[in-house]
Amino acid sequence: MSETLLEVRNLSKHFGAIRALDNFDMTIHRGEVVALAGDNGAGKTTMIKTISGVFRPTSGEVILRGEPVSFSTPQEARDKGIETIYQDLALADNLSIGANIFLGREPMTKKWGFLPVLDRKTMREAARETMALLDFHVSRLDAPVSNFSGGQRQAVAIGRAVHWNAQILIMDEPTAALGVPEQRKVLSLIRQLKAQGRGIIFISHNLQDIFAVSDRIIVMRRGIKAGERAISETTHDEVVKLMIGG
Amino acid sequence: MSETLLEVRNLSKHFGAIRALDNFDMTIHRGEVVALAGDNGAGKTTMIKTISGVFRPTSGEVILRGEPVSFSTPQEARDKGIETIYQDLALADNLSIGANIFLGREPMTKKWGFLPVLDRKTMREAARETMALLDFHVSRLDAPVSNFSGGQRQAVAIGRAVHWNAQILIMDEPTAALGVPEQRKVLSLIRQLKAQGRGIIFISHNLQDIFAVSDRIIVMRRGIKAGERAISETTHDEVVKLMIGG
Amino acid sequence: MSTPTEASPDSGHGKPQADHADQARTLVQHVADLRAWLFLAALVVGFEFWARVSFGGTFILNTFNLQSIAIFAVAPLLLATGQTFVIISGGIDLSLGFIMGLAAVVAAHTINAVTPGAGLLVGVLAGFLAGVAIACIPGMINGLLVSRLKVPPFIGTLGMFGVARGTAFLLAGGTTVPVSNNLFAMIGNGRIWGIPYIVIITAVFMLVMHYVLSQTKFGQHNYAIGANVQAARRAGIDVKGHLFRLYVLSAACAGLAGVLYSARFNAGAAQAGEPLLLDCVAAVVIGGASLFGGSGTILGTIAGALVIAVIQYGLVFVNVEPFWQFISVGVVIIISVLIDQAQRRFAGGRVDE
Amino acid sequence: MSTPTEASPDSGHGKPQADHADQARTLVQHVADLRAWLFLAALVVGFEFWARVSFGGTFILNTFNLQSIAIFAVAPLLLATGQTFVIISGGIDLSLGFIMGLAAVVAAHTINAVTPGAGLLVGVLAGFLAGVAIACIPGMINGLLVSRLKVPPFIGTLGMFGVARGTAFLLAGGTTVPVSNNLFAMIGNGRIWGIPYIVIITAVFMLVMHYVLSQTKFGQHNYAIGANVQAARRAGIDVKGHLFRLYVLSAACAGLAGVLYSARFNAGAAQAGEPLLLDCVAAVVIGGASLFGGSGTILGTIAGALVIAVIQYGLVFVNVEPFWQFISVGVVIIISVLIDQAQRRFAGGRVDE
Amino acid sequence: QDKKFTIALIPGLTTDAFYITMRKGAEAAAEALGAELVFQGAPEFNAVLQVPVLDAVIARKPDAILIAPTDKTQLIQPLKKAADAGIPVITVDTFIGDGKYQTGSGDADFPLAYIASDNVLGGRMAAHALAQAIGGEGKVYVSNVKPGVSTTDQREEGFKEEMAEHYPNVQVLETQFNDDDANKAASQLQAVFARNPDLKGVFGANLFSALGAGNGVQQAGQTGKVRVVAFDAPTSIVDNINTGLVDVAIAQHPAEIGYYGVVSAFAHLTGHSIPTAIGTGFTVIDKANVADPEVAKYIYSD
Ligand SMILES: Nc1ncnc2c1ncn2[C@@H]1O[C@H](COP(=O)(O)OP(=O)(O)OP(=O)(O)O)[C@@H](O)[C@H]1O
Ligand SMILES: Nc1ncnc2c1ncn2[C@@H]1O[C@H](COP(=O)(O)OP(=O)(O)OP(=O)(O)O)[C@@H](O)[C@H]1O
Ligand SMILES: O[C@@H]1[C@@H](O)[C@H](O)OC[C@H]1O
Ligand SMILES: [Mg+2]
Ligand SMILES: [Mg+2]
Repeated sequence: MSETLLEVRNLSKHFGAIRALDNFDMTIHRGEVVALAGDNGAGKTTMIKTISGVFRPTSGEVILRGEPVSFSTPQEARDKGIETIYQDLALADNLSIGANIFLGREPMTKKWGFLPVLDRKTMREAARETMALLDFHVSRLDAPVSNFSGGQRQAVAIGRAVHWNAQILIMDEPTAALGVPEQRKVLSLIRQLKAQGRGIIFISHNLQDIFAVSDRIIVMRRGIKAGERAISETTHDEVVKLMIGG
Repeated sequence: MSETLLEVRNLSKHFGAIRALDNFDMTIHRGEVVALAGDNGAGKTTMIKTISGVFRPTSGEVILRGEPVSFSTPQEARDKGIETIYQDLALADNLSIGANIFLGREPMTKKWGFLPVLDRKTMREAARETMALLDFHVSRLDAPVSNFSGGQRQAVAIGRAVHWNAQILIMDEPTAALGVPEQRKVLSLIRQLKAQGRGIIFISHNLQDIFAVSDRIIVMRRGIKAGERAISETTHDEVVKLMIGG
Repeated sequence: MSTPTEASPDSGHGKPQADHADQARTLVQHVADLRAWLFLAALVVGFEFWARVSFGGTFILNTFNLQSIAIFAVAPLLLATGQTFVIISGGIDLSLGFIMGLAAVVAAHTINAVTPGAGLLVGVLAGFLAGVAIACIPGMINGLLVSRLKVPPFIGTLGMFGVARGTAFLLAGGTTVPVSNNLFAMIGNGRIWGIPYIVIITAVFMLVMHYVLSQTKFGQHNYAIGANVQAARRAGIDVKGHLFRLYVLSAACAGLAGVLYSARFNAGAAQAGEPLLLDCVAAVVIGGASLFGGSGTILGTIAGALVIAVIQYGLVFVNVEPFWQFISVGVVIIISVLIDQAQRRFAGGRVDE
Repeated sequence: MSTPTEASPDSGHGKPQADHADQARTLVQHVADLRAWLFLAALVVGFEFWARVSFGGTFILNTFNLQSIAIFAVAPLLLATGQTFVIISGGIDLSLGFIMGLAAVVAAHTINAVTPGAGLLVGVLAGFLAGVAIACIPGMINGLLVSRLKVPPFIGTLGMFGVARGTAFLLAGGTTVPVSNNLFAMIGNGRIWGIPYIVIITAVFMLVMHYVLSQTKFGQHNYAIGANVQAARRAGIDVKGHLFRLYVLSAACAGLAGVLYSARFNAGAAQAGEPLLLDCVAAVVIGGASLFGGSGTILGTIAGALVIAVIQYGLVFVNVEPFWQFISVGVVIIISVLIDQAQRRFAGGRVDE
Repeated sequence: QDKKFTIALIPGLTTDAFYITMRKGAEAAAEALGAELVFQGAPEFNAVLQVPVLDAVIARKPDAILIAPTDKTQLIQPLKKAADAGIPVITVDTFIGDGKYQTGSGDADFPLAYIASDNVLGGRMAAHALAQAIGGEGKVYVSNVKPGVSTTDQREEGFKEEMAEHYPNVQVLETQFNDDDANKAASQLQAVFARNPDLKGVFGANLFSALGAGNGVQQAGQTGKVRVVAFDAPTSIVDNINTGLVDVAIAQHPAEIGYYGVVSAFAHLTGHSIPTAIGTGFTVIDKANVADPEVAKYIYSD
């Protein structure tokens, strides 16, 4: 079995009386795609936000490459090589695609040989390339992302996460707003990332997509783990049964 | 052929130099589900926002039951029996589910026999029932919708649109965030509405869903109509081809 | 690969509830909603303690102090009430102070003009009417600017700040306008069972405004617009009409404040409300509203206004040096919200994000 | 059923471009970005016209007027610069005026203390340093309150308003503190090629601030935080650290304004910046920023501040009656933004929604 | 001599009955002398706001400037600009430097004249009146606008000096600043009274301080027991004195100040020499004399 990248032990997150996540365990290895499935409100988003430093866990541990970590901000998680695509995108609407991709890690260049300034050209180029990766060919590289369509914005969020060579990628319903060709692109991208040895958490309501790219599936129900299966050893039906607790 | 509910002629919407919608035509009849498909940025959302009074068309006509209409606000569209589920949901995050369902049409009751007050009980009950329709069993009926998960919020938006007995329902990717059982519920709901003689515009990137409920499909590409087919006379492949303009 | 684990299936009901909360936090939340009141209570207790220790007196068990604070709070409260509505909608009204001044001046002139011919009562009624009505004019202009012409509220009402100010001073001839009508003076300074009339008028008015905000469509739409104006518009709310009415309402509150000012001081002054701007916005924010809109209550604002009135009164009462009063008021205002923050965290509503 | 229609397939490239825009609107947009400057130009032309018609004089071809307006604009501009950063981040800083006063007083005291022993130059340097440094202390507290303790900026800085005010008056002993240092006076009132030194200092400072806002990570993060603080945080921006530095920066701007004030008036006064609060926020908003955060530029703010300075100066110059000046300033402020609105609509950016 | 002189009057602030009355007096003089009066000022008593107004006035090159400088130090440099441009400056109501002009010493002796009722003296008169009203002993305090306003600061100063020098049995409590808000001034009076039930009197150092303090006394039910001395005499003061809300008002003579200001400027412009200081007096108004036309003429008219 390949190296363990990330492990989560007994992780809980409560909102007041609501146990959105309750004593949850999971592991991801290098080169592995783990799908997280479950009905609406099962706790998937809460789970990954707790890993990525958005929420502080109520209790439990996150272990990264054998070391216990505790991210109090998403910055710390990013610095340790965890990139996340959030379900609600989390883009700065007033900034361009490039500025969003580089948000928090802006490239600099020197003007007149000495004055450090933002390297907008690099950002623009990277934006064009990253979007093209997903088959989006954008020309309005200086327009704020608020001017783009739902799927285009989804692509920006995906683009941002894949641009940085993170070891661990967390994707919360990345294809929900995408057109058919773009969905396929994203799936093939996931396979590529997997081949490069990254660990990926893939959240989706689309079982077909899950079965197409994942190695393992974890089904959540009301904040707990309802079951875990190797993809090769399970079926759509079994997964649905786990989801609804039947 | 059954009565024409809504007709759109030569509809265009430009954002500055961007022709998001260009000379678009379409018709919806009673008891018909028309799917709107197309790649990201094809102009689907722009199209329906232009019908529902969110955008003013740059040019073109909207004809409702034979009469030309021009909605300058969504209110006017709603008053004429057009309900819309927006891709970006459009919920008032600080209000409860019930308050969102009744937003703009709040029920009133009399306190002490004379003082008109908001009828929160009715709203709460209606919220519970409407959500249950979609298989969401919510107990936190006074919590603001910001406390709910992505799919739960999607359900609120759907619930709001179906609660009012509108003649025309416009649904912009209504199932994108929903779990498998909820997706099915929504599809069966659409069938039910169709049986009641409503006209429905259904936008989705999921061809399976489209083929499961629609009578007709209109494919958009770069703001124009790339093709229109009766579902019974087309295939996934043909639709995809139309989308990518191959 | 790790061994698949199984959770004991949730027996009982076939279909899981999408929502797995209970109602337990409601109580905690209710207390949290009262946080401005709690702080007010703490403040009062603090002054009481201070008064007892420093000179053996009592701060709160003293009806004189209660009356004084209540009267003090009248004008800021009325302005803050209008401001509460506006702030919940995501706007701000900077012109309220001078609309108050304008109303005070017009009420004074009107009463002086009407009383001799028509008598005390008619004079007073005319004054009230004229004061509130004149206030509605700038309110309507604010409303038009914000709703139709999409001028940002800050700028539209800042412009009106100047216009109302100039008009009020022009009408007043740059000075105060003395009123002569004994009934009016009586309303401004009389009391019944120890309660000043203007306090009673204000209390009734606040009750009505509380009703409007919490129990009517107007109030509900106000919250929705403040949270997400796009969503409100798409839901079919007549946002333009609402905003128009909103700014008229807030101006009317200022108008009432102006009339009561004239009654109390027996004179209308154009600058009557000028110093209240920051205090009235602060009252709303201390009361729990966010300047980004979507939240706030009249009850909270009342507590906020009383917090400010109690600090300012109390510091004089316990005899703090003048320049130190500035500092103390500042510190207490900050603390009032710090406690709010701590409670929110404790109540565990929206978290860290 | 309607007949299926077919659009002529998009030949040329196999895969459609997701995005079908061209760059045409950039020019229109650029003009729109200059709208505050356009309005400023219109205003100047208006006054010029008025001056010529009413008394045959010239408004703008008069270096004395230009100098006076430039000097007039120094303090509001410096405060508005700090305020621009804060407003873009979605906050507001109400304490800037009294931080300016505090810095003015401390600079005055310091120069008086240092000059006799260490000479003019060292005295001046010490004054600049002390003024700006002292300003950073309230800035740091504001920063801590807003970033760590999550106090809403309005309340945190309103508290600091009181604290800085009290402290400044305590340090000044309730009066103005005259400075005796000729070099300092020369900086405050001297000129080179007709340009006052303080205008040069301010211009250089604005240039640096323009650079910081538009060309550095700090500036970029500021925009992101103002648009969507959650997104900024998730993108890994150190929001807390940023906000802390932000409020220190804005306080430092006020500190510089205070020092220059003392230089110009040969005295430090605690109330130096008191009347500038509304004007400086208005300058930022007229310059195109939204109080909800996420937009605004230094260039816009400069235009906004100059608009205000030009109106106020111009109205006196053309001899409008004082009370009518209030009205005129109000109307002009509203018009400045109406034009902005009209242009936006014309430029066709974000629309109707 | 057919040149029509333009004389500018710049008050401490424009929204004050005192200065508006001063303007009336100045206009009367201007009309009598065939001069033109320009009246321009800032909305608040603050140097930052007054200086640009001064600059804009200088730009129009009036023949003379009458100004109530908002600070004795801070207005020196800005006024020097006028003097350097050859415009004679006369200060009214307030002064720069030490108020002693044309002495040939100091950098603030360039104005031609200072025409005013001395605010320190006014404060002393208020103290005297209040001390008399309360029988020379007991607790009093000053209700003041806000710190940093030279006129009102000086009144407070004079008030305290007078009490300290001549009324040892009067205890002057902490000053209370009301930000020119009558409501706050009233509340402060009530708080001071609540703490000091033996409070005997209050000095309201300007219009709203007095109006508020008077109302506070009324609210406290102490009318006639806590004595109120007001500075300035706008029309509303008549009522206040008649109803007993205010016991004594110290009226300055703003119309005279304005009148003499214009006359002095005109005299200078027409080549006459003028005195460097003209003191206009005060009138102490109380219930006994408020109806007397000789006194009533000092009520600031609107
Ligand atoms: N901020 C919050 N405050 C209170 N409750 C919350 C909050 N966020 C989530 N919840 C609740 O926690 C539970 C889990 O939500 P979560 O968003 O993790 O679900 P999910 O599995 O991602 O669902 P979906 O598929 O719909 O995105 C839900 O019941 C939700 O209502
Ligand atoms: N407000 C706007 N300003 C400028 N351009 C816009 C705006 N809204 C949409 N567009 C552009 O118009 C085109 C059509 O967008 P629209 O949202 O209608 O696409 P869509 O078909 O709904 O795509 P998706 O499937 O991704 O939701 C896109 O190129 C988009 O970038
Ligand atoms: O009331 C005041 C007036 O009397 C004066 O002389 O200057 C300052 C004002 O506040
Ligand atoms: Mg989710
Ligand atoms: Mg769309």
